Amino acid sequence: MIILATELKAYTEPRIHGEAITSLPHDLYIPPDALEVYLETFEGPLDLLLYLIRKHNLDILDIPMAELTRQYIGYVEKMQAIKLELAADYLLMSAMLIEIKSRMLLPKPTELESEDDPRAELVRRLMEYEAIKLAAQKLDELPQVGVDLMVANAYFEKIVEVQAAQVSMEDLMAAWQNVLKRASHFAHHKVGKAELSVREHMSQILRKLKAQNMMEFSALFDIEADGIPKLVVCFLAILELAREGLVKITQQAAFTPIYLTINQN
Amino acid sequence: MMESNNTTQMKVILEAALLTSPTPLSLDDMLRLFSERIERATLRMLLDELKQDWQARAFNSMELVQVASGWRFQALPELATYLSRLNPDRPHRYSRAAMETLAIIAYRQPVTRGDIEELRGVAVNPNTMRQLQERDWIDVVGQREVPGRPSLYATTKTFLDDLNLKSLADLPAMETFIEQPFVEEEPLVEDLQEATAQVDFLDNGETQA
Amino acid sequence: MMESNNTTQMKVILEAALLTSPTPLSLDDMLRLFSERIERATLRMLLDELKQDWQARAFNSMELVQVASGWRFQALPELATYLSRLNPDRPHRYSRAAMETLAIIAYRQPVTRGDIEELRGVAVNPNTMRQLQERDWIDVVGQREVPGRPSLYATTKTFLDDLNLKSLADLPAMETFIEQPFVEEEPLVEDLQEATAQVDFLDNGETQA
Repeated sequence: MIILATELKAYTEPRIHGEAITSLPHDLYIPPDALEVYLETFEGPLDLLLYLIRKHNLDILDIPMAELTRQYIGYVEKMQAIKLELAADYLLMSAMLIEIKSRMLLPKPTELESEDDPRAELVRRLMEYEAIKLAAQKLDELPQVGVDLMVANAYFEKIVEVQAAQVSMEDLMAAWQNVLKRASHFAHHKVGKAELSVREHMSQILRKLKAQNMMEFSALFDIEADGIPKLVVCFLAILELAREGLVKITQQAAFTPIYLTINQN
Repeated sequence: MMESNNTTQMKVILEAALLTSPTPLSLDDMLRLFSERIERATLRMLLDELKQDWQARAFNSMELVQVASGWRFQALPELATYLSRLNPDRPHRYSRAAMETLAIIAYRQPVTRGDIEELRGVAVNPNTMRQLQERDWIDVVGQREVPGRPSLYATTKTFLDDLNLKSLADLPAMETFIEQPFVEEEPLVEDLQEATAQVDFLDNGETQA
Repeated sequence: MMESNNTTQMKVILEAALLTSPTPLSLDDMLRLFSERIERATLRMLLDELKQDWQARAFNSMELVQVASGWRFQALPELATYLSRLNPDRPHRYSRAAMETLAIIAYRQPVTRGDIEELRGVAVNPNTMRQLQERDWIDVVGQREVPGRPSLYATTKTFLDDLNLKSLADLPAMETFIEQPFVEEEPLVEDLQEATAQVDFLDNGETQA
């Protein structure tokens, strides 16, 4: 149990070879065999820098330059085999620190403005990162639905209201095209708008005859309302109905009214 | 915060658990809510009380019921109609057979079932015809005077309304035969219309044409 | 069966809908509950009444709250301890890396992966992004018009709902450094002095090595 407690502590305080990182790493040098520890403990070089600044009051600029450079190169050489893509972030940071350092070593023009401080960019990044890090902690502390917030989810008997299928013109056309394709080997048709009108009138006339049993021929035409094309269509429909044997056309004598009935034979 | 050491507090916890659980809670589930040991009899009594509390509400929406796998709150049956409006079922689609049958009736009306079968090459499912009739998209307009007097089907006004058509003539013309052995020149009404138009045109005194 | 023609009945229907819906209900959702036309103002008034009715209960378990995508009933926070005993395998909390990524997207949205990497100083794990997208907490809202057209990420309404927030403005305030990491503003002259000393040091080192 004691061991467990120590291990838990080690998880929060990074340890290398069982030794807590307290003074480490003054020179920002991470021994390659400890790299894994760093990668797991810190969320990246910014995080590591923040840790060193906050916990150990590290002055990141008080680093022996020659030593850092030498270690940096050795580091790259030893790192070939390890998680290079992750370590690259650390290397980039080292390079950035070296750049800052070297720029500070250069003699500066006399009219140097404060924002030209080579450290300004690093400070900005550190501040922004720390703000995000704190925000992430606060976000994590918010109650989460399903974890510490339970939402109402009672039951109700769903009434299945069968909704009528929606049919679009495209659906209908596609279906008709299918029928035509399959029927093409034994029939041929030319279906135009006009023929459709005739067939529609055939249905209408049949409906009327069904309701009234017998109708006078002239009653099927509305000469006032229908234009000539429609009257012609209506007439064609009657002829078609007669041809298909669906209606019977009768006339008692010449010039007497013509009657239409549904063919009952 | 409250201790679950008296029945009122236990009822509050039970109510919250039952209202937030997506599945019914068994007695064993509910016993797990409390750190203290509770008799199942006590729990049953509390559930009965809770049930009655809700029944006694002046304007109530939910009831506590026992189902096979445990207890749950459910909306009163008379509210189901309203609640179902929140997530209406997606309208289902007609089968290919139904769509083809409908198309044949629309383009070839009036037709018998035999006509449809001949065109589609397969028997027509009576359910399909019933389905379309129940929708009030097709109806019987007569019988063909042949042996058996088969019903003649046609599309209705409702069909035209539902497809937003003024008349069947608004249906797209289909002359799509992949191969036509020969093209029969049938006199079409369109031709007649044109002819009449031509006559009118001439009557108007345009002698130039 | 009841007609929803008075406010009491409407409140009953609203209560049932809100207690049974696993997701928050928007005003538009709730308007769909009623066949009659209802003003949004009326609906808001009813919701306020309902909220107060529940607050006024002698022994209450749930509260009506408004979150980003609408209204919902949720168990009072103090009951969470009890309710959490029901399902020990609750959704786990995210890793620090995931939470930092989420925080950047939440506070700086819309952002690209490059922006996140720049801010955190490390490469973004694609699994982290996928995890957050699968939870429906973030999604792609567009592309930045730069070479490569990288995706722009933003947080979703579900993210706000799940964290019990009405809008992004309700996110905890961002804190910046209370104290600067480099406290002392070094005068230019000292810098120069230090620099010269450093150069000496370096020169010594270089020649030795």
